[in-house]
Amino acid sequence: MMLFLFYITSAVAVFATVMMITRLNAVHGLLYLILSLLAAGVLFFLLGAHFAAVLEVIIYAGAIMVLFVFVIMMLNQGQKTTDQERIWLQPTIWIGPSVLAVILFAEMLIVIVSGGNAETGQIVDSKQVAIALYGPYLLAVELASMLLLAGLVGAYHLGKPMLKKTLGKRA
Amino acid sequence: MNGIPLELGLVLSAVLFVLGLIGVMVRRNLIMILMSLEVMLNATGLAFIVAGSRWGQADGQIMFLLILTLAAAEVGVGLGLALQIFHRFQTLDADSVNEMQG
Amino acid sequence: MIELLGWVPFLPFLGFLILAIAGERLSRRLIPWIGAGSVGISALLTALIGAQFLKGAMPPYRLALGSWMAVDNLSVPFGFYLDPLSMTMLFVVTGVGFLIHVYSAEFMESDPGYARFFAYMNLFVSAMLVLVLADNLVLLYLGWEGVGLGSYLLIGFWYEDPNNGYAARKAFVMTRAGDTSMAIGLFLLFTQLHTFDIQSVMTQATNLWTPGTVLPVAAAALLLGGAVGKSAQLPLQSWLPDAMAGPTPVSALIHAATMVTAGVYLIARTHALFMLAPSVQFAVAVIGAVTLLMAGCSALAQTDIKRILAYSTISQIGYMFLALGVGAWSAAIFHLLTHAFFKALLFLAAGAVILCFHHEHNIFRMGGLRKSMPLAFLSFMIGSAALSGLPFTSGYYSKHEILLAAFEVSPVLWTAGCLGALITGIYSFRLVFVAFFGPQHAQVEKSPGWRMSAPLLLLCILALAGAMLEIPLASVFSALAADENLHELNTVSAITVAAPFIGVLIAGLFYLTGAFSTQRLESLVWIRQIQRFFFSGWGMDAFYNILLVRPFKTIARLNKNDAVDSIYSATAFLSLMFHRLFSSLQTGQVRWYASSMVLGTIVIIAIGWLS
Amino acid sequence: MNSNQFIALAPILIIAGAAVVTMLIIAIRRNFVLINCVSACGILLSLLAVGLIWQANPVQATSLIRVDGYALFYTALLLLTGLSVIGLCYDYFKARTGENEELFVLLLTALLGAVVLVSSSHFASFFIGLETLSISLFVLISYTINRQNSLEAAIKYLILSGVSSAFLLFGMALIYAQSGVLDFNGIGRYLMNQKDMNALVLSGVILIIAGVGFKLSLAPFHLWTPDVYEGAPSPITAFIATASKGAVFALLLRYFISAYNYSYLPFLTVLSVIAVLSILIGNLLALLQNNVKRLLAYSSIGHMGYVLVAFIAGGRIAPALVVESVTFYLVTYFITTIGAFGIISVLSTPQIEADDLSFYRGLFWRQPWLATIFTLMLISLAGIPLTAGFIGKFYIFASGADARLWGLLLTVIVGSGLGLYYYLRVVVVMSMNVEATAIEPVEPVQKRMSTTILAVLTLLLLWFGLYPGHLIESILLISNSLK
Amino acid sequence: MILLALILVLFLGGLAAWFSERWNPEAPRWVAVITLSIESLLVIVQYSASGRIDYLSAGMPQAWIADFQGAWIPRFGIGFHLAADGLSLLLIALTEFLGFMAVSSSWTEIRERQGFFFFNLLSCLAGTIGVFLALDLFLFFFFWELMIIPMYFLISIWGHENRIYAAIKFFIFTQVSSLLMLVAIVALVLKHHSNSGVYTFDYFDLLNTRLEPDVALWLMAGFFIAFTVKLPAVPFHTWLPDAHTQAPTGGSVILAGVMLKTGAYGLLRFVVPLFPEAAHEFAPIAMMLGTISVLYAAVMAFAQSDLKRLIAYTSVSHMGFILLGIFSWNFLALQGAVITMLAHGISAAALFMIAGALQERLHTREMERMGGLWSAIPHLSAFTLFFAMASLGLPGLGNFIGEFLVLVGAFGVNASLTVITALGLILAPVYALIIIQKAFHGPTRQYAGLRDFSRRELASFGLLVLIMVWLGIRPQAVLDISAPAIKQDIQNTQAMENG
Repeated sequence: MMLFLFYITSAVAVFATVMMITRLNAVHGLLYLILSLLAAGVLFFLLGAHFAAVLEVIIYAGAIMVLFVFVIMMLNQGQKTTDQERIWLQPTIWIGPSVLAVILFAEMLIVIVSGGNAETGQIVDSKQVAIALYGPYLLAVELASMLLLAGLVGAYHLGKPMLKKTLGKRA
Repeated sequence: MNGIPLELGLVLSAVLFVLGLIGVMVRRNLIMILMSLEVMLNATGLAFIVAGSRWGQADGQIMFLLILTLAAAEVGVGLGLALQIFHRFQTLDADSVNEMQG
Repeated sequence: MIELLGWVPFLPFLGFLILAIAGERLSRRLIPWIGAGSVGISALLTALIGAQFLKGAMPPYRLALGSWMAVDNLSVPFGFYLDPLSMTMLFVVTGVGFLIHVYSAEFMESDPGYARFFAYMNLFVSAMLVLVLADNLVLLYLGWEGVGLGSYLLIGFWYEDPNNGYAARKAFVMTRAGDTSMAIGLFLLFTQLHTFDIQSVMTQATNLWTPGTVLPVAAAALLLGGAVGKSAQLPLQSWLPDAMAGPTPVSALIHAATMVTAGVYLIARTHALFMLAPSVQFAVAVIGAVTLLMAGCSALAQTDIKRILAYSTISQIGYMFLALGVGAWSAAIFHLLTHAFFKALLFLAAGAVILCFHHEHNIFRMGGLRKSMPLAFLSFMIGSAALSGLPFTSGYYSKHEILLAAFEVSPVLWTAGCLGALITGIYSFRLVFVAFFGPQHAQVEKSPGWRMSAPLLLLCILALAGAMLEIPLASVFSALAADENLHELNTVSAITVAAPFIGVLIAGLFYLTGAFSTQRLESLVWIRQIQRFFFSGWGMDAFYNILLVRPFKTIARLNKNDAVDSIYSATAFLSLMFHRLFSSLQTGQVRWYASSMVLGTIVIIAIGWLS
Repeated sequence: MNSNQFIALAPILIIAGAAVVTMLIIAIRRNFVLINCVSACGILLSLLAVGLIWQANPVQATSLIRVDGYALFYTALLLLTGLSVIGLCYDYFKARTGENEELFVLLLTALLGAVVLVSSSHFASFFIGLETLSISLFVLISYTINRQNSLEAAIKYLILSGVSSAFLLFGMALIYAQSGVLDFNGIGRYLMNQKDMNALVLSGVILIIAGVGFKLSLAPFHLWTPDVYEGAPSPITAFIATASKGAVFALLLRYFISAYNYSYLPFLTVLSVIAVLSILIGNLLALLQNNVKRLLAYSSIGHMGYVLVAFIAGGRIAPALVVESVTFYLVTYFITTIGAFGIISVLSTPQIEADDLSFYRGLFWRQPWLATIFTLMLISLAGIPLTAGFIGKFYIFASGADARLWGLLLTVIVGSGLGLYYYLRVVVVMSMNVEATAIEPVEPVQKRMSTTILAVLTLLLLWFGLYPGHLIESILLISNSLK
Repeated sequence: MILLALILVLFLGGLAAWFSERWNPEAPRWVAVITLSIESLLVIVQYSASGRIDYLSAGMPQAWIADFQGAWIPRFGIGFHLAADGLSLLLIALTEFLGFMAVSSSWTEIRERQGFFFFNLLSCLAGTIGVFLALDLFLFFFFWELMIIPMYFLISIWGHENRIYAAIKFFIFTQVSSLLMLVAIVALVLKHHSNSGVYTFDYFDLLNTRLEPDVALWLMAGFFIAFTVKLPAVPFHTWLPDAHTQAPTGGSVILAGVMLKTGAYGLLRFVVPLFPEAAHEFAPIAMMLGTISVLYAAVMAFAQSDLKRLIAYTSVSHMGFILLGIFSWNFLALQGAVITMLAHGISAAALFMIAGALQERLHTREMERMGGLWSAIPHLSAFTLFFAMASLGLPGLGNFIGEFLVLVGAFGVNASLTVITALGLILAPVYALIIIQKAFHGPTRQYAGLRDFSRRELASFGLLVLIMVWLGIRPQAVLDISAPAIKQDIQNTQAMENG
């Protein structure tokens, strides 16, 4: 049963991701990305990582994607960008990267398959995670906060002069 | 034990990872590139979750958490940069942001 | 007196130093006094030493002047060795040298490089004396190279004409080729015998080596190489005719009387070695015989007065080699002595003619000088007679001795010698008849002064009576004195005496009386070709040009920019190519950068797997 | 968490605190000089803490952080680097418009990331430290947002860094999936008990190498380097070239030694290939480069290749010599790189970045001291005696020869030969004659801070070059602290 | 202490010269002269004190005259060990003397940035003297590298039209080759370490390192390449014509006169003593390289039209003799090599000074554009003739002694190669006389503002001539100084090969 669910969800995730990277319209892509992330959330749940599944949905699919939405909206140029994307995404342009990616994937596949058999699915509940988080990983949490601080300050700095300078003028 | 083999989970994350990679390599729109990056990071998160699930340890989830943090910060900064670039270069085309070369 | 031997070479050197440093700033009156004076005092000293030396029992005298270098078992002193052989040479060098210096004092008077000339001459004399006196082979080599330098400097004395410089270089390089062979011989001797002292080398070689084995043959052959180079014998003879580019006194001193005989001296000096290598000694004889014929023929075809004399010099040294080759050591030295007198005389007389006759070298533009230049005529008559070996001249005695000795060894050699004598007669009197008889083409500008005349006269006397000078060389070549007891063979002797007369007769018939016409002869194609062949010195120059000079120059020119460097240039070029290649990968496009990372990852995973 | 651990963590905590405090002060009062002082004081305090616990025993603060001599030495090195960069930033940014105070917060967070990196003994701290550093760097690179190059550099760095992080993480995940542990010692134990080579771990480590290779700008992951170096403000370039790379390298070494990775020969093969490529490509790319910053970027690729040679030697020789060699080389590399970019930063004005080679024409005769310092730095990079760079190169040769890596050493020699060419090109340009009128120097801005730092760096350079005994002794103290 | 002073005085003098420029633009050259005078005083003191044993620390072998030991980098057993024996003393004296010549020839030639010029000149000399004195391999390498930096500046700043190419080429050649040597040094030390457990770079300790034959061969190759590049021998010589041609006269003098000798010195001091068996095995190849150098460079010299280039190739040719001599490794040949070093130092320096003087006067080095100079500048011409003769190995002058001894010595070892090398004696006049022919002979031409030697130049050249003649007539004085050192070297290697 679980395995069946896993296959279905995986298929959704892969499909959504493929769609996402091929969309001409950024918003469409974003929606597929959210779908992919949600599928990932389900997978997490299936794998017994309930806490992570929740975070995936709330933070990843929720908060972070909203940022994208904002930016896409701010820069929205409508049909123009879609046309542009159509030109950019000539079929031939896919060949090289895909070949590379397929080779890399093949390598990973060999590695993973040769790794031997093991089962997953032990449930690690939020409590366990919390204990680890505030026990051995305390410093990591603190550091993560510093990471976010850096990101915050950075985003602030990058965001602010935009308002001051006149738009549309190349320096 | 719910019967999902480790390999399958890892292969799935590898697939997602590679798809994200294709996105980074193919897309010219900076926003799309950033989104593809997210896919890659998410794929690695999945890998950690799968591994953690195998060992029944919280470490996998914690690594996922940290990745999440990174993703958030990176998106924040990345989008900020994308905005700046759009205003300087009047485009989000990654290929035309290539004044420096050689 | 004999203790002062060291001063003999040193005085000319002192003269050289003074003249070289003070140069043309000296008053022109003083210059010849220093130049000729130093040699004069040397000559005087030599005479005194000679008197003392010849009076006694003539034990070899050694003078040690200190050490030159001493490394390990190699020790080379500055040491002089005086025995009858070197004594003879001393007489020639200082005596004839002095006369020529005096002659030059007038001959070169109007030249701007007056002091330079005397400096070079003094340097040469000094080096020649060192060569002659050296008691070891390295010091001999010093003198040997020193005379080469002197010769180079003097041939190129009139440096404004590039041809002179070319001739000078040719002389230096060709003799250097011989010198190198000699140097290798020195190395061989030292490596085998551990000494450079000439006398020790000879005794040791005699004691240690079996005659005819490889070592003595190699050593003798290598030394012969040196001798051949310096003495302008086959195959290194072609520099000498060109060396006539120098002022005439130089030709007289260096390229007739002294330096070119150094090879003869060397072989005589190391005769013990050659006796250990009979094959080489025979080669000496053959070289001498061939050279004397060849040079004689060449002389027949020349028109330049000095070149005729140059070829005759080569030919006469051929006689000396012939003598050495047949073991007639004393005869060789005797001929060296007489040759020095009459050849110097001829050259100086030629110089007088040239100087007084519009600097003209071509004998066919002269003619009838008999009357206008009686002294020169006299000199030429005596000189040519001696050169041809007409009886009662000095040349007669020496040449006669050689030819008889040659007959002892091989009649073929003797035949060659006689033929040579005949040719000598022809070309020397051809010169005399053409230049001094017949109609006079132009007026003589001036007549030589006393400084030129006196040496000429003195040399006339010596050329006639030089044979009277008794050289007691027996003690030097004691080991073989027995061989020189020549039997008088009447027929042979007669032919030997007759040969030059026939030559003179032929010359007279062609050039004096006109009984035979040269024009008729020349109308024959093959004669003309032969004449051209002879004129070019048997094509040796062309031969060397094609075989050595031109390939060398071509290689040098082609490789001017150093082929080896192209290895490095190629490396640099390759680096730059790679630079361009990699630079072109730096496109500035982020997607390509990402792809390259993926590519790199793929590759390193593969490498990790494969290894 | 006991007090012992707290004390051991003091340097890290102080830096983190300093970042927060600086940010708070900015919120209260924007004053460039003040912020400068505060951040510098923070670093100094942290240094002081390092000095106090220098002699203490190694402390394992949770499984994430291990504070030992090795960590402390590199912490001190990074802090000093940070201090110099702050000094350079002071002069570089004081004349520029815009709010420049956040720069120091970001510098401190970057420094924090780097310091965590060098003391981390766990993938989590490895990753988080690396990302703290990277996130800060994205912004630092783009800090001069009115320069297009800055933005371009930052976005390139961000995207590629993201990709590399993904590789890194995927590698970690593979290792974790196989071994079930995330701390280095645990992995080491796991590997020691494994009989055969493990494909998953092998690939995982290689992916980590790929990820780290990007940060170290090793070929073939080097393509970003010149663009980022060129685009970033010079003092920040100095920081990227030194602190970021040095910290990552220190971490990699710690990882390889602690996690018993040297026993996997394929890694050494992979690393050897990378080293050869880095040395050759880096040096070849620099040959005709006319932009000094790009030139130094390419040269840094080569230099990382050189250190990698000493690193690889660890497969054959005792780790102590490897640590010693790598550390010495990195110290000299830090000094020279900061010095070189310091020169560029001193010469730069708000209007123009002094990175074109033509800018250096005749510098010898215009500003002899700066030119001399630059020459010394370049000579040191080229590894010529009199300077510390030579001793560093000597160390590479020593460890390489000890491990009998003749092929790699030959590559080092070839690389040095190529390197000489472009270093000398710069020197040549500086010693060229120029017409006095050709370049009318802009009114020179007083840059006392930077010049002082440059002078100190030069003295250090000569000191370590002529009398390296002291430095070697202090490195010897730490060379055995890795287990 | 004097040994240390020998290096320091020059370096400090260089600094003083640099700074004195601010005070007076003419001052540096006087400072240089004063420095060199002090230096020569030191050399004389050292030489006259060489009989006294108390300059020597305990344990030094006999042939050594003085030494100085200090700690440096104890971690690897690197010490600051300077020591002098007859050989180094001779070369130092040569360096010192040519220093004067270099200053003299730069007197009017260098007009710009004199301070920095003389700083570089003097520090280059300091480095060279360091090379001749250092007996710690690390220290040796240190100085070895150090001396090329100032030389690089001398060429690249004050050189002629193509100076940058030449300077960089010079630097890269020497640097790359010396890195090979560094690898060899390090490997040797490590080998010694693994044998004995002690890190040491000291020459005397390393002398007795036991090595497997193939290892020894490789290590020797590292040293050998570094030294033959510097020497230089074919095929590593191509940097030299460029460097010499482009260098200012003073630089050429130092380069040709002294720096090339460091290569020879290294071969003599390090390669053979450290790896006697390997060197013995390798000798035929090395000697062959020497032979090829002699002949090839002679042909190359003949082909040149640029006077300095020609002289540069003659240097390569002469250095071939040294290579031949050193690898013959017998007393005669080694002594010959030593004399050749000194004599070539003098003759090449003099020829370069002449080329420099001509360039200063005519602004060209092309011999095609000269000709007939003899009448215009007889003194200069006569000196050229003299040194051309010295260069072609005229007996009575120094070069002859050297070449002669080398060939005599080599003949016993390898007769056939020696005979081939001797052909160089034929080629020598070919190239040496071409100078005279092209530049000085020929019809007199008018040259504007051409002046003959000044008094300063006359004095310099007079001195050079005197020394050349002295070397040629009384080489014994020099031979005696170097003899103990060489004898000891030979004994050592023989002892090692036997034991």
